[in-house]
Amino acid sequence: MLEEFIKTLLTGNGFWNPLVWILGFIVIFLVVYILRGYGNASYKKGTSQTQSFLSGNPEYEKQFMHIKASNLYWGWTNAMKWIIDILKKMHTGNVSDYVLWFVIVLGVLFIFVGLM
Amino acid sequence: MIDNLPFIAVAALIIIGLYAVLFRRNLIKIVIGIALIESGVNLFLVTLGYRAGSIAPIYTSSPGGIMSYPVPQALTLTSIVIGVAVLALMLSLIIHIYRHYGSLDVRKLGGEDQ
Amino acid sequence: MKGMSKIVKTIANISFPFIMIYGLYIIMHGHLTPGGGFQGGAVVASGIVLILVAHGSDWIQTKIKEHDLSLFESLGAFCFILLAFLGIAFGGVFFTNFMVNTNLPFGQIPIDGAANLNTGGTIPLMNLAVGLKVIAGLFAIVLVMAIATLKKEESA
Amino acid sequence: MNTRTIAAVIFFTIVSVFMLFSVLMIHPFGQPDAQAMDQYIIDNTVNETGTNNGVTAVVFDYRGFDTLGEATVLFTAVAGVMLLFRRLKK
Amino acid sequence: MSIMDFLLLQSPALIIAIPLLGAFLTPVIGRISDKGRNIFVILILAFTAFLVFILAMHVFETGPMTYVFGSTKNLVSNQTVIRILFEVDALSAFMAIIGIIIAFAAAIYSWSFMKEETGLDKYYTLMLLMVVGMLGMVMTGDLFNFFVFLEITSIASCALIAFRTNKGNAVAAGFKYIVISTIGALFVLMAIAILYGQYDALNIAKLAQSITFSFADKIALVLLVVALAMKGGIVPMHMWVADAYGRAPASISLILIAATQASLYGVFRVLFTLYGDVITLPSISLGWVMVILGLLTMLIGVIMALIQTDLKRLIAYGAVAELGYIFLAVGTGLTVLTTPENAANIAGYGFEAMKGGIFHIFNDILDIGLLFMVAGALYFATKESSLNKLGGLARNMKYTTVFFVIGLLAVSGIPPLNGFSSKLLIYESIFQLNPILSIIAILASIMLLAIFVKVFQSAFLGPALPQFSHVREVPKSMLIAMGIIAALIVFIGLFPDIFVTNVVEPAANALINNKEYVQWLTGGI
Repeated sequence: MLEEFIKTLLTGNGFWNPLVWILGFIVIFLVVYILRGYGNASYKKGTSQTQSFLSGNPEYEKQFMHIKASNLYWGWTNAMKWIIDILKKMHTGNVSDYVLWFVIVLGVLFIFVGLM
Repeated sequence: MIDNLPFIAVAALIIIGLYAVLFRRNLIKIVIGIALIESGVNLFLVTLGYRAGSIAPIYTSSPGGIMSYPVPQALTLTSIVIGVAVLALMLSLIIHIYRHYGSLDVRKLGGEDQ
Repeated sequence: MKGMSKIVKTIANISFPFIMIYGLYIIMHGHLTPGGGFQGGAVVASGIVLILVAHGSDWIQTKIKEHDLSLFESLGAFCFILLAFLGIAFGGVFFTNFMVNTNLPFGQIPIDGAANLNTGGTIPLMNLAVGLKVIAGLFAIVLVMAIATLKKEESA
Repeated sequence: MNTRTIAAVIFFTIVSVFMLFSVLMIHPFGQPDAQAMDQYIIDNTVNETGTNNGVTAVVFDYRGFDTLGEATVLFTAVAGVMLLFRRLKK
Repeated sequence: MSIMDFLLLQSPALIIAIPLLGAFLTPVIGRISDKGRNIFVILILAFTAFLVFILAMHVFETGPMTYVFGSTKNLVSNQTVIRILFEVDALSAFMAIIGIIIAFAAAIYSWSFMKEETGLDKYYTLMLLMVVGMLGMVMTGDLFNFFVFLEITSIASCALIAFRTNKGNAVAAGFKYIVISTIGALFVLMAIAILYGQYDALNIAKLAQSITFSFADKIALVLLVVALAMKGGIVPMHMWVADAYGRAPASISLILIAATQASLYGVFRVLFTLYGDVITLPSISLGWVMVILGLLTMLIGVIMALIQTDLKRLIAYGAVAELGYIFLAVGTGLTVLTTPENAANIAGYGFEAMKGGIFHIFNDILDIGLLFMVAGALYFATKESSLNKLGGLARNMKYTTVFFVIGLLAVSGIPPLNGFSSKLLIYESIFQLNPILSIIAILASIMLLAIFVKVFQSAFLGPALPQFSHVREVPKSMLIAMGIIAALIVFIGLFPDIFVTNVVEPAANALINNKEYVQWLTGGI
C-alpha cells in the first residue's frame, strides 16, 4: 500500500516524485538554518542595525508605506504598454463585440475547414 | 431552387437575427435579433421533418397516407419553451439594466477594462 | 398596474371561461389531438394574463400571491418527476410508461384511430402535471414582471 | 467606417454565405433520405405508447427525458425572474 | 439484488433525478426553516456525490455504461437508436466527479457566505439546477439532450450571476452572459439539426458511426466546436468570462468554472468521439488550430490579468490563462492523432499530452476555485474587492492567508503542489511537438506566479491599515469549504501517481480510442 503511494509519476521521458523533492527541500532548509545561526551572533537589538535606512530621509508612518497594487510591476507594464493598449482596445465591454469575435472565429474556421 | 424556399427562409431568418445582434445598439433590438435566430432554427427543425404530401403524425381519424416526422416537431416544442424562458430572463435583466444605467444603449454596459 | 376601462373588464370576464375550457380541453386531449400540457398551459396562462391586464395587478394580488404560484409550480414539477420515478418502481428504468396496455386507468390501446380518452398510460397524467406547471410558471413570470415594473424602490 | 464595421461586414457576409449553403445542402425540401428512427416511431407509436398523437408520444415517452429538462428550464426561468425581482431588504 | 446493486444500476438516472427533486422541493422547505433548507441541500449534494463515486468506480473498472430512458427493451431495433440514453465513460465520470466535488464545497461555503442576503430559496434552487445541468451535460449520450442541459446550466448561471441586483455591473454581466450563451446554444442546436437532417439520428454513438465528412458535416463541426469553445471561454471569445466570474458571488464563480469545463468537455467529445473516425483525415489539421488558440488564451489571459486591480476580475483572467493549458495539451494530442506519419507517437507524447490536459482540468478547477473562495472571503470580511484599497489582512485572517498561499503556489505550478505535476506532463509532451510551445507555456506559468504574488503583496502583506482594524477571520463553514479544496490540492500534489494511473489514464484512453464508446451499438444490446 505504501509503495503504491510513493510510486513515481512517469512523464513519458522523465519522472517526478514529490516526496523525494520535499526531502531535498528539508535538507537545504537545514543547511540554510545552520548558516543563519552563524550570522545571528553579531545581531544586536536596539541598535541602529534594526532601523531601516531610506537614504537618510525620516521614516514615514507605517500605513503610508504600503505599495498599492496598481504601482506594482510599473516598469513591466510601461515596457509592454503598446500591447497592453491593443488588448485594452480589444476588451470593450460591448456584448455585440463579443458576438462579433464569435462570428470572426466562425468565419475563419468555415474557410479553413469548409473549403478543405 | 424555388422548391427549397423554406430552407432559404431559415437562412434569411438566422442572418437577419445575426445582423440585428451585430449592428443594433438598442438592447431590446438585440433581444429581438436573438429571438429571430431562434425562430429560424426552429423553422429549420420543422422543415427537416416534412415529407412531400404528408399528413400530421396523428392517428385520430386520420385520412391515412404518409406521415411527416414526429421527432423534429417534438424537438421544436422543447426549443420553443426554452426560448420563452430565455426571453423572460433577458427582458427582466433589461428592466434592471434600464434602472441602473438609465439607457438601453449596449455601449453603456462595459468599459471595465478601459 | 391599474385596471383598464369597464368595457375591457366586461369583455375579459366574458371571454375568460371560454379560454379556460379551451385550454383545459387541449391539456386533457393532448394524447389524442394536437396539443398537450405545454400548449394548453400556455392558452390558460394567457387567459389569466388577460384578466391580469384588464383588472390590474393590484386587484390580482388580493386574490393570489406569487410565492403561492411558485408552490403550485413546484407541485406540478414534483408530480411530473414522481411519475418518472414510478417508472423505476414498476417498469425497471426511469420514465417507463408502465401504465400502458394494463388494466389501470388510461391503460388501453386505441383501435385504429378511434379517439379513446382512456388510453396513453402515464402520458395524460404527465400532460396534467406539465399543464399545472406551465400555467403557474407563465402566470408567475408575468405577474412578477407586472409588479416589479411598478415598484421601483424595491430594487433601487 | 471604422475597422470594427469593416470586419463585421466582411465576416458577417462570409458566415451568411456558408450558412445558406450548408442549409441548402442537406436534402431537397420534402424528401428526407434517412428515415430509420422516425419511421420506427410512426409505425410503433400506437402499440408501444397507446397514444394516437405521434408528437405527444415522442414528447412524453420516447424523449420524455428531454421534456423533463424542458420543464426544468421553465422552472429555472421562473426561479430566476423571482430571484431578480426579490426584495433586497430583509 | 442488494441495495447497492440497485443504486449502481439506476445511478445514471438518479444522479440527475435526485438533485432535480431537491431543486423542486427547496422552495417548499425554505418556507419552513432556513437552516433546514441548507442542511437539505447539502444532504442532497452529498447523496449525489455518493452515487457519482460508485458509478465512477464501476466505470473505471469496466468500460462505458449505458442507461436507456423509458424502456428496458428495443434500445437498438435494427441498429436504430430510438430513445434517449445516457452513456457514461471514463471521461464523463471524471468530469462528474469534478463537478460534484466543487458543488459540494460551494454549498458548504454558501452557508455563511450568503447569510445576509435575501432570496436564498431561489439561490439554492438555482445552484442545484446548475449542478443538474452540469452533470447532465457530461453524462448524456444524446446530442439534443446535451443542448437541453446546456440551456439549463446557462439560464441558472445567468440568474445567479446577476444575484447582486443592486449593482449595475452584476446585472450587465448577467445580460452579457445570457446573450453569449444563448447565441452559442442556438448555433449548437443549428449544428444538431444539420446532423439530424442528414442521418436522422440524435445519438452520439450512432452519429459517430454514420458520419461521412460531407460539407454540411464540416459546417456542423465548426459550429459545434466554436460555439462550445465560446461557452468555454477560449480567446478571443473569452471576454464574458471576466464579467461573469468577476461579478457573480464567489460561491457561484466556483460552480461557473465547472460549468465552463463542462462545455470544454463538449468540445473534446465532439472532436474525438462524434467526429473521431473522420477527424483523422490528413486534410484537416484542427489540432494546430487548437494549439494556437491555446497559446493565445494563455498569453492574453496572463497579460490582461497582470493589469487588473479588481481581485475577482484578476482571478477570472487567471482562469482564462489556465484554460489555455488544457486546450494546448489536448490540441497537441489531436495533432499527433491526425498526422499519420507520427502515428506511432500517439502511444508516446501524444498520450502524455492528453493525460496532462485532462489532469489539468481537475487541477485548474481546484486551484482557481480555492482562489475564488479566498477572494470571496476577503469580500465577506472587508466588503472591499479593489486591490488598491486592501492591505495588511494577513494579520487578522491567518487561515485565509494560508489557503491563499496554497492556491497561489498551486496555480502557478510550484512543486510539490498539484498544478506542477500536470503542467510537467504538458511541458514535456508539447516540447516534443515544438520546443517553442513549452517555452511559452512556462513563461505564462511564471507570469501567473508574478500576478498572484502581486495580489499577495497588496492584499495580505504590508502594515495594518486602520480601516481594516475591525476585520476578523471568516466563519467556520467558509474555512471548512476552503480546507476541503486545499487538502485535495496538497494530497494530489504529494501523490499524483495514484490519481493519474487510476483516474486520468482511463479518461484519456476514453478520448483517444473512440471505438469503445460505440461498441455497445455495434455489439447490439
